[in-house]
Amino acid sequence: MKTLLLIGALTLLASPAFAATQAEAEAAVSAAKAEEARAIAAQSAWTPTEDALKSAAKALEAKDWMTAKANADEALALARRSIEQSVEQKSLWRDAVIR
Amino acid sequence: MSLENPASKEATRRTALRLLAALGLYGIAMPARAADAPGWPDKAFKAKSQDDVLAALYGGKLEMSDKVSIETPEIAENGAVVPVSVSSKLTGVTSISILVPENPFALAASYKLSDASLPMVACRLKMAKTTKVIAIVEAGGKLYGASSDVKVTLGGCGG
Amino acid sequence: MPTIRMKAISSGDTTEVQALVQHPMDSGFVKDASGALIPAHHIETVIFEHNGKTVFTALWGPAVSKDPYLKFSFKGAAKGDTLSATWIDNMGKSDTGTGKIA
Amino acid sequence: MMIRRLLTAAFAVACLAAAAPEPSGPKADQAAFQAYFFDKFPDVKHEDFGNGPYAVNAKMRKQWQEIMEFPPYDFALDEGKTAWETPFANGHHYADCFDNGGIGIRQTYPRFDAKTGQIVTLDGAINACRVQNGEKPLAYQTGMMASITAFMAESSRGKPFAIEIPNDPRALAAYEKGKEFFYSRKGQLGFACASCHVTGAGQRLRGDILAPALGILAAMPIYRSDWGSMGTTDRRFISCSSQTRALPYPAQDESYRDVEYFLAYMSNGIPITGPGTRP
Repeated sequence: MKTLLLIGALTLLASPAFAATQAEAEAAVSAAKAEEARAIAAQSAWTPTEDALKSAAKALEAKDWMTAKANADEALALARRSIEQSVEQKSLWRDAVIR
Repeated sequence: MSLENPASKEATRRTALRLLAALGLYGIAMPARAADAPGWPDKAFKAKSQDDVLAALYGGKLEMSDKVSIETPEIAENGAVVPVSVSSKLTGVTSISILVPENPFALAASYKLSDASLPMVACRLKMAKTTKVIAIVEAGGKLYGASSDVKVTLGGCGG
Repeated sequence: MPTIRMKAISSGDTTEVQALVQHPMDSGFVKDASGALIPAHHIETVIFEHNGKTVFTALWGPAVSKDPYLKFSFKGAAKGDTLSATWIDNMGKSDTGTGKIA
Repeated sequence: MMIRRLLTAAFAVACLAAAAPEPSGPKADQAAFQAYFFDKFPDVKHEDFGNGPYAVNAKMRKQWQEIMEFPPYDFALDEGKTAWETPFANGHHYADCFDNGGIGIRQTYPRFDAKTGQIVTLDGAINACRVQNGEKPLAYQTGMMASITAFMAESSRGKPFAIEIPNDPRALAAYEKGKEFFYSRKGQLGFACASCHVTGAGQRLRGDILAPALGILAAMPIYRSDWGSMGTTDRRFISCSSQTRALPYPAQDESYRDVEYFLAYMSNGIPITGPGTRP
């Protein structure tokens, strides 16, 4: 559900009024890639992040800056959330242990 | 799954495939291959419905009988591997066929028995979805049947 | 590696045969990782022979499970006899295997 | 005398007080873990936990028994046996790398290796053996690796898991890391191993019965109908990761080895049933 809302929000952002430039798209993709690299290093990466990054890379190739930026922003948000999850779990996992 | 649902491209595509298959055009996508094995009833195995299988394989009428028993699981643990066994109290059984009507092709397997055979067979079949399974036993030129229901659910995070 | 494994056990006059054949039994309805349909590739017939006589014949379509299994029984064989099985698939491939009745 | 007894009692009370809030350490973990499953499935015989979903669901058990009349892993077993008996190019065999010639030892893996300070799985030891003998390592998830581990597991059937955690801080650290991994929620779906195989054990998820974590490794490697082929512990871990939408780690990643160590230790006493078949 969260993802749906997020996609909705991103779609709004991606409307022509907010059309992205090549520079913006490339910056968004590299920011997302950097965040995902951190998630992978923390062993907490998610597959949907990878999918969004792949879509972003494809859109960049097709010079569809708007889609590239939207996908990259989604990937960034997912990567951030996945890192947050691993940080939360650093203490939360103990609650699940069978005692 | 309805044809009218525009969101379901996948469904439409699958329906199109099925239509192609139904029209017999499906074969053109296949690489050239050797002729069917001798004695393999091509027509019966390509039939979509129980009636068409009966017509192609036997040409006779099926009568349900308590002298035929079919055993299948109530819920298949995986539709890819469903154990099915058929046996009969009839004498002079010459063949046993197993139909899965909900599959793209209704006939799954057909067994030719010899004079030395006992009237029983067990095998493992694929089932695309929840379905009836029908056993047809041919004895003395007549066809006797029995059926059983199998619930098929999707596989996933298990084991 | 042989593609056919057989267990044939006799008790009295009856021999119960179980066979497992290694074969993909591709139905022709499944797609590979790239989304292309994997062509149908399945065994069509398996013939079991004892003393040169056919005792059982299986005719299979694509709905028979991968690495097919079959069980049947017949009369007239003795312990130590040889049973042979030959399969032919829709691509013209075939193999024969034998087993001793125990 | 009186004073002495009082002191002893006081000491005992002190010990209890110290331990009472949370008994910890692998031994206590194991006792609690096993008690949880024995309690959750009171009708399942302890030695049956290695049969996964079939131990806890009667209807599935019947289908399984039919399939076990001629199990689909038989071809893999044959292949594994042949490979086991075939010498490497240098004339040595797999048997030369293992205790007792590799027969009946599956239940002692994974092990802690004091030299490297790392956990060594059976699969890892097989590849180490190959490399040591000038052979290329095998791919971990399926194929020959599954066939050889199937052969080794079969020779160990009925032998209870006997995993040791030696008195070495690095071994304990690996155990603790494995434990943390097992209970940590991961992936976009936020599932931990424990979500499915502790809390959800015995329940249906999309048509499958979830196997209890206790004894879950005893059946490895497995032929899954869903895969239509054999798979090793790595293959199962990797598919579990993907199913929760977590990016899987490479086969034999330290995290996977540690969680295997933890899980196998939790299952001490449960007999090996592998190779197994699963839906």
